[in-house]
Amino acid sequence: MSDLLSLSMILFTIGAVGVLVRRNALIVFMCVELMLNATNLAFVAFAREHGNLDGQLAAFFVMVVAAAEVVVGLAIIIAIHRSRGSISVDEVRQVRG
Amino acid sequence: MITLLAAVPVVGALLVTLLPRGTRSQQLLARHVALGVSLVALAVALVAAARFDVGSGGYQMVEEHSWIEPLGAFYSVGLNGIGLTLVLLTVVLTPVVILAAYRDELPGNRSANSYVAWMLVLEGLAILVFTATDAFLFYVAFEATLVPIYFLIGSYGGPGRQKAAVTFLLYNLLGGLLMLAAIVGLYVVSSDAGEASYRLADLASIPMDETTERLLFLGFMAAFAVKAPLWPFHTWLPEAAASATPATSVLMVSVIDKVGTFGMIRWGLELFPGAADWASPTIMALAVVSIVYGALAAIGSTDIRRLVAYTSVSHFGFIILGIFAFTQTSTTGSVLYMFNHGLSTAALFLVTGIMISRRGSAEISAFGGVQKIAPVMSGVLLVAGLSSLSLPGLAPFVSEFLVLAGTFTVNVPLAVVATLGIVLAAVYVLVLYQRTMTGPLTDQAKVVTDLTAREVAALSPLVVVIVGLGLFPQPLLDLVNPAVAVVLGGLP
Amino acid sequence: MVWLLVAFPALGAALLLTWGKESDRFGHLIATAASAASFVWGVVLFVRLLGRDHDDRTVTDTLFTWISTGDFHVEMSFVYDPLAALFVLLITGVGTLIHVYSIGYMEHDERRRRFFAFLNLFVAAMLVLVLAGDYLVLFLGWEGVGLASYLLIGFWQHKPTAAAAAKKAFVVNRVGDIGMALAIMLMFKEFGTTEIAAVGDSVAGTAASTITALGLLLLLGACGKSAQVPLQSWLLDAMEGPTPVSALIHAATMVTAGVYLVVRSNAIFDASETARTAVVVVGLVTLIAGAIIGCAKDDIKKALAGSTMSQIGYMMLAAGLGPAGYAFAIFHLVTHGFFKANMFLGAGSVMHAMDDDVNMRHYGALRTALPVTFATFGLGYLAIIGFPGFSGFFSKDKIIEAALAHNVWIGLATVLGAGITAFYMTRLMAMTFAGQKRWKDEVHPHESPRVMTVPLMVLAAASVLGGILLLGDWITDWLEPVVGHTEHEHVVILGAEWPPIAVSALVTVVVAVGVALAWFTYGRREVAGETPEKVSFLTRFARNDLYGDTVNEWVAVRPTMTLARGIARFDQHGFHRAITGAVGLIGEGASSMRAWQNGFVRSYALGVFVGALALTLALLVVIWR
Amino acid sequence: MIPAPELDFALLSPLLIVAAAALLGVLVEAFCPRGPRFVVQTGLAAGASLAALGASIAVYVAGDLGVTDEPGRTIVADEAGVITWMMLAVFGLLGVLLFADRTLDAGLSAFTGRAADRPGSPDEAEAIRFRVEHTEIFPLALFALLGMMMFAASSDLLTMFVALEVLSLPLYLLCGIARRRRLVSQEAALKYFVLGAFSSAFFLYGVALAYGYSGSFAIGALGEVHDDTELRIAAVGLMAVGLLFKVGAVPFHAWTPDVYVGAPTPVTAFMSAGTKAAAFVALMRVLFASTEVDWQPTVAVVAGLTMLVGSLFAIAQSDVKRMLAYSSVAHAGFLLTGVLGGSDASAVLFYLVTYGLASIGAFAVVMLVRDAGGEATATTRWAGLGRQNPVLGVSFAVFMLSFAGIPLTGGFIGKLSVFVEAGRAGYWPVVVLGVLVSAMAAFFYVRMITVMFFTDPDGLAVASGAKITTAVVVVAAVGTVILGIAPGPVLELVQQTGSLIP
Repeated sequence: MSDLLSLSMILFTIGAVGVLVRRNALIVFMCVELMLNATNLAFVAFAREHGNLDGQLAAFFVMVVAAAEVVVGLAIIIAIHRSRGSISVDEVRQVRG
Repeated sequence: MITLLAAVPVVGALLVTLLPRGTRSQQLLARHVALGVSLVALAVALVAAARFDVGSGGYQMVEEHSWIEPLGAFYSVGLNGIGLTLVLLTVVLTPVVILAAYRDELPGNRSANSYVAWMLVLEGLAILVFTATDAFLFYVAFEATLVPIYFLIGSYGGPGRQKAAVTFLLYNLLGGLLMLAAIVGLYVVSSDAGEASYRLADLASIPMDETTERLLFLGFMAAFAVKAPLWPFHTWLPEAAASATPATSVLMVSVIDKVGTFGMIRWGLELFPGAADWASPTIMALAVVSIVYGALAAIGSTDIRRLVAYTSVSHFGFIILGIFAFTQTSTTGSVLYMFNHGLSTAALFLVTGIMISRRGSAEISAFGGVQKIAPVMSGVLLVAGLSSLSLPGLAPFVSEFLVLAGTFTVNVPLAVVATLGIVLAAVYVLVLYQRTMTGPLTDQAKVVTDLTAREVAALSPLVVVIVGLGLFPQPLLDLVNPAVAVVLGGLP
Repeated sequence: MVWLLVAFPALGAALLLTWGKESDRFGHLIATAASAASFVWGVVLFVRLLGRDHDDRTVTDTLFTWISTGDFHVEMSFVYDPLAALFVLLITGVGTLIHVYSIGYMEHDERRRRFFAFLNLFVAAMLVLVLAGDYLVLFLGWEGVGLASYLLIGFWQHKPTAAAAAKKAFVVNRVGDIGMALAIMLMFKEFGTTEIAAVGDSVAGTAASTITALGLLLLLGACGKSAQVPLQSWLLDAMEGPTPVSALIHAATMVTAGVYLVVRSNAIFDASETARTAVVVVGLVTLIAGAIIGCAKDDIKKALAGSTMSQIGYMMLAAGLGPAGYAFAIFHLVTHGFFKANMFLGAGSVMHAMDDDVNMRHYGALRTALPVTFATFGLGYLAIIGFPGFSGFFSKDKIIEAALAHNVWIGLATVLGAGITAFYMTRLMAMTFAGQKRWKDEVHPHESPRVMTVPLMVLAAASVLGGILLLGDWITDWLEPVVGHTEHEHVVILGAEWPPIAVSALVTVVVAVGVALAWFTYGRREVAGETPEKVSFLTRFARNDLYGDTVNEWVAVRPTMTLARGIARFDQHGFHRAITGAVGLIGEGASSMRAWQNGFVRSYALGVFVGALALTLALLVVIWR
Repeated sequence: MIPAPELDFALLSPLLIVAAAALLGVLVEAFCPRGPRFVVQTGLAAGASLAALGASIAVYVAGDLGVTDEPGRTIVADEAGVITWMMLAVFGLLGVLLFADRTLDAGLSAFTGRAADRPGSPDEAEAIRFRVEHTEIFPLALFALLGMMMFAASSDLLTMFVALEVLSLPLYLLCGIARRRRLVSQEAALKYFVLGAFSSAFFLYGVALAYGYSGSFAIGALGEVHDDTELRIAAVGLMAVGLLFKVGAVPFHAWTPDVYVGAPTPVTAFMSAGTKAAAFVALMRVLFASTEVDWQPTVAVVAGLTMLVGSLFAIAQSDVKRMLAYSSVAHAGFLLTGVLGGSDASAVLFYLVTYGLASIGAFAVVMLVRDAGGEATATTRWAGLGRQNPVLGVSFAVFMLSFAGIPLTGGFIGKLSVFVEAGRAGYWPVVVLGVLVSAMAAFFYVRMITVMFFTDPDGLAVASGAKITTAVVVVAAVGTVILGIAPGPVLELVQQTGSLIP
C-alpha cells in the first residue's frame, strides 16, 4: 500500500518538477498529464485499501477530464505555434511587471 | 425634524446638479438656488433650535429606524446641546460660504453647479455626523464627508490641487480606516455581549475589559486626531488649505474638522470613559504642543493660507486641551470654542481668500499698504484676526479663557504653557495684518480692490455673531452645559 | 445706571465705525459729545457718591451674566466706588478735553472720523477697566484699551514705523496679559471666583505662596500695561501715534492702569510682603530708567515718554509701599494725568507749529511764537518738577516721604529721581522755548487755534490746582473705604525723625540743583542744531533706551522668529516631506517588486509549487505546535 | 455497487437550464446560418442566464433546501449554493451582454474572427473583411458558467474537480481569442492553461489524499477524525492550493495580472467576478468542512500576504486594466479575512456580490475607453474622462470608491463584514493590517478619480456610445450604490446560509 502511494508521490513530483524545468510546452503539458496519472494511481491504491469502488471510479473521471484538457491545451499550443513559430514557454513573456 | 434638516441640502444638491449648466447666467441660477437651499436649511435648523429644550442634557428629537438589521445598524439620530451647537455652526456657515464663493474662478471652465452641489452635500453629511447616535451611521457619514471635500479641493482648487486632494484623502482615510477597525471591534464586543448594536445607548452599557476599551478608543482617536488635526497628525491641513478655494477651506476647517473634536466628546468620552481618562495626560500634552507648534509655524509662514491653516492647528490644540481636561468649565469652553473658531476662521479664510484672488498671489510679501485702497477689507481682516487672537469682547475669548481656566484647575503647567499661545497668537495675527495692510502701498498690491457689497453681505453676519457672542455667550453656554455635564458625569 | 458711563462712548464708537462716509462731517462732534456726556454723568454720579455715607460709597451695577458654566461664573458687573469715581472723572474729563483738542489737531486728516471712533472706543474700554467688578470684566477693558492703543498708535498706517510700533505695543502688552490671565485662572482655581470683592475676601486663610504668586502675576500684567521694566520698551515707540493719543492713552490714563490694578488688588498685595517688594523694585528701577532716558532724548515726545515711565515708576513704587502708599499713588496718578496731558498736548501744539518736527534741536525761542502754549506748558513744567504749591509738589512729596519712611535708601533714590526729573524737564523747556531760534526759514511757527489752546488752558489750571486734593488729607480719606486706613508713618534718617517740612525742603533743594544744572547746560549755552555724535557712554546708553530693545531683540524676538521660521520650514519641507517620502518609499518598493512578476510561466509555476510546499508545511507546523 | 443517482430536477433546474442552453448553443453553431447566428447565440445565452437566475430564485423561494447526507448526492442545493447561483447567473448575464456588444469596434465583437489565423496574416485581414466571427464564445461562456455553478454547489470532491475543469477549460480558450493584441491574448491563454492545469493537479492529488484517509469523496467526510493527521493535512493543503490558485491568492496569484490583461476585456470582466465567487464558495466548503485541521493561522498569513502584495503591485501600475487585475488579487486577500471565522459564509458572499458588480462594471468601462488602437488602458489616457463623459466617469468613480471601501458604496459594507468575521475569530492583527492596506489601496483607486476628474482632458481617449456596455456599467454602478445604502435585504439573504458543510 504505502509502496504504491510512494510511487504515486514520486511520479507526481517528477511531473511537477518537469513542469518547472522543461521549456517545451508540449512536454510541460505531458508532465501535467503525468501528475494526473500519478493521482490516478493513488486513487486506485486507496480504493483497494478502503475496499470500495469510488477511487477507481474517480480514475475514470480523471481520464476523461485529462482528455478534455488535452483538446484545449493542444488548441492553445497550436495557436501559439502558428503565431510565433515556437512552443517554448519561456518565449511567451510579453506581459510582465 | 433632523432628517428633514439633513435632507434639505442633499435634495438641494441633486436639484442643483440637474439644473442646466454652461452659460454664465445658468451658473448664476445654480448659485442662487444653492443659496436658497442653504437658507432653507438654516430656517429649518432655527425651528429645531427653537423647539429644543435647553435645560436637558439628553438627546432630543430622536428618530430611530432600523437600517441595516443584519449589522445591527440603526438610522438613529438625536440632538443634544453639543450637537445642536455644531449643527447651527454648519447651517450658518454654509450660506455664508456659498454667497462668498459666488465669483470664485473655477479652473478649466468647470461649471459652478457641481461646485455648489458638493457644498450642499457636505452640509447634509455634516448635519448627519453631528446628529448621529449610532456609531455605524456616524462612521458612514464621517467617511462620506471625505468625498465632497476631495472633489472640492481636487476639482476647484488652485495650483497643486490634485496632490493636495490626494494628500487630504489618504491622510484622513488612514485615520478613518483605523476607526473602522474599532467599529469592527465594537460590533464584535456588542454581539458577544448579546445582540449586536451600534446605538450609543446600547454601546455605553456594554462591559468591556480595559485593554479592549483602550484599543477601541485609540482606533476612534486615530480618526479624530487626524481630522482635528492634533499634532503630529496635522501636516495634511496646511497642504490642503494652501490649494483649496477659500470656501472649501472654510467648510473643511470650520465645519468638518470639528467632527474630530466633536467625535472625541461623543464617541471618545461617552463610549470609552475609562480609556479617555487613561489617555488624557498624553492627549493634553500633544494638544499643548499643537498650540505652541501651530502658532510658531503660523508666525513663520510666508503663505497666507498656510498661516491661517496653522492658526487652526493651534486653536484645535486649545479645543482638545479643554476636552481632555474633563472639567465642566473647560469642556464646555471647548464646545463653545468649536463654534467660535468656526466663525473666526471662516472670516479669516474668506477675507484672505478675497485678498488672494484679487492679488493673484498668496504670499504675504505680495501685499503691502492695502489698507489705503481697501479699508473695509482691512477692517474685516483686523476683526477676524483679533477674534483669532481671542481678544476679549470677541467670541473666541470666552471659549479660550474657559478652556484655560478649566485646564488650570487640573493641570497648572500645561495651562501655563498653553497661555503662552496668546502671545504667539498676537504675533501671527498682527504680523499678517502689518505686512499686508499697513505701510506704504506697494505697486504690486494696487490691483486689490475693496470688498463688494455681496462680499460684505457674506462676511457681516460672521462679524456680527463674533462680536455678539463675545458679550453674550450665555445662551450658547446654557445650551452646551447640560450635555457636557452628562458626558463628564460618565467619567470615572 | 453706572453702565451709562460706558454706554455713551461705546455707542459713539459703534456709530462712527459703521456709519458711512456721510458722517465724516460731524463724526468728531458725536464722539466729543459722547465723551462729554460720559463726563457729565460721571460728575453727577460723583456728586451722588459724595452725598452718601462715608462707609457706603460702593454702588454695584450688575447688568447680566456674562459667562456661567460649571463653577465658572462671571457677572457683567460694574462697581462704582471712590477709587473708580476718581478714575472716571480723570478719564472722561481729560478724555473730553483731548477730544476737543483733537478736533483741531486732526482737522486735515481724511480719516478723522475713524480717529474719533477709536478715541471713543478707548474711553469706553478704559471705563470698563476701572469700573469692572470682576477681574475678567477688568480684563475685557484691559484688552480693550490695548486694542484702542494699538489702533491709535498705528493710526497713520502708511508709516511703517507706526505700524511696527503698534504691533510691538500690543505684543509686549500681551506678554503682560499672560500674567493677568494666569492670575485670573489662579483666582478661579483657589477661590472659585474672580469677582474682585470676593477675591479680596478670600485672601485671608489662603496659603501665602498662592497670594504671592497672584501678586507677582498681577504685577506682570501691570508691568505690561504701565510700561514698567522689563516690559517698558513699547512706550517710547508708541509715540508714533498722533499726539493727542500720546497725551490721553500713553500719559494720562491707560498707562496708569497697572497702578490702578495694583491698588485695586490691595487685598492681595497687603497680604504678601514679597509681592509688594517686587512692586517697589519694579517701580524704582523704572523710575530711574525712565528719568535717564528722558535726559538724553532730542525727540520732544520721547523725552516726555521717558518722563511718563519715570512718573509711573513713582506711582508703582508708592503702590508697592502698601496701605501707606496706595492713596499717594492714586494722587500722583491724577495730578500726573493733568500735567502730563497738558504737556503732551503742548508738545502737540509745538509740533503743529513746527510742521510735525519733533526734534527739539530744531526748536528754540518758541516762547514768543507760541505764547499760550509756552504759558500752559510752563505751568505743567512747574507741576512736574514739584515747584512748591503746584500739584506735583504735593503728590510727589507724599510718595518720597512715604518711601523714606519705608526705607531710607529707596527714599533717597526717589529724591534723586526728583532731581533728574527737574534736569530733563528743564532741558526740554530750555531747548524748546528758550535760547535762540534754530528752526529753518521755511518754517513759520504760529499759535494753535482756540479749539486746541482752550483744552491746554484748562489742563494747565488743573495742573496748578490739582494739589488741593490733598488739603486735609482728603484723598486718603476718600480712598479709605477701598484701600483701608493707615497711620501716618514717620521718616527717620540717621536716627533722627524728620518732619514733613524738612523732607519737602530736601526735595526742593535737589530739584533746584537739577534745574540749575540743566539751565546752565542747555539754557545758557548754545544748543547744537544736530544731535552730537561724540557723547559719553551714559548718554548713548540712555539714547538707546538703555538697550532695552536690544535685549528684547536678542532674548525674545530673534529666537522666536528663528524658531518660528524654522518650524514653518520644517513642517512643510521636513515633516510633511518625510511623511510623503515614507509613502513614496512604499511606491518605490512596489515598483522594484515588479521584477518578481517576470512573465515566465515556469517561475510562476515555481511559485505555485513552493507555495504548495509552504502551505502544507505551515499547516503541519500549526498542528505540531 | 454504484447506486443510480437520484436526481431532483427541480432543485437542479438552474444547472440544467445552463447546461441545456450550452449544448443547444453547440447545435446552433452547427445548424444556424451565419447571418443571424450571433444574435441567436446572444439571445440564447442571455436567456439562459436569466432563466437560471429565475430558476434559482424559484428554488430558493420554494424552500426545502438544505444539506443532505444521502449517499451519492454530489450536488448540494443548500442556501449558499443557490445564492451563489443567483449571483453567478447575474454575473453571467452581465458578462454575456458585454460579450455581445459589437458597436465598440466598428461592428465587430471583442473576439477574433478566426482564432486559427496567424496574427497579422492576410487570412486574418480577410476574416475581418468578411466579418467572420466566433459565435462559439457564447456556449463556451455558458459552459464556464455551468462549471462555476457546479463548483459552488459540489458536495463531493470529485464533482468539485470536474466542475473546476468545466469552468476552467472554456475560460482558457476564451482568454486566447481577443481581436486586438492577439499575441498577448494567446500568451494569456497559455499561461492560464499551464498554470491552471498544474494547480488543478495539486487539487486533484489533495482529493486523492482526502479519499485516502476518509474513504469517501464527500466533503462532509473531511471533518471526520482519523489517525492520519499528516495525510489529512496534506490533503487539505493540496486542495487549498488549487482553490487558492483560482481565487488568485498569493503566492498562487501570478497568473492573474498576465491573464486579466491578455484576455478580451469582456472575458476578464466575467471571470474576475464569476471565478472568484465560485472558487471562494468552494474554498469555504472545503475549509469549513476540515474542522480537524487548524487552517486559520495559515490562511490568515495568506490573506495578509495577498492583500499586501496585491496592493503593492497595483500601486506600481500605469495601466488601468492591469491595476484592476492586481486589485483583484488584493480583494482576494480581503475576502480571505472573511473566511477566518471558519463557519459563516455570509460576509464573504456579500463581499463577492459587491466585488463582482464593481469589477464587471469597471472592466466594462475599460472596454468603452478607446482610441484608434482599441482600448486605451494607459492611465494617462484617461485624463479628463469624468468631465468628458460624466456617466462613465461617475460610474467608474463609484467602482473605485467601492473597491476602496468608502461608505455609501457596497464595498464598504463588504469590507466591514469580512473584517467583522476576522475580528470575531480573534484575528485582530489581520484586521489592522487590512485597514492599513486598505488605506494604501485607496491610493491607486483614488488616483484614477484624480486622473479622470481633476486632470484636464487631452482629447485622446474617446468613449463611444455603446449602449449595451453602458447599460451594464450603469446597472453595476447603481447596484453598487444600492448595496452601500440599503444592503439590508442582501445581507439578510446571505445570512441564511448555513455552515456550508454538505
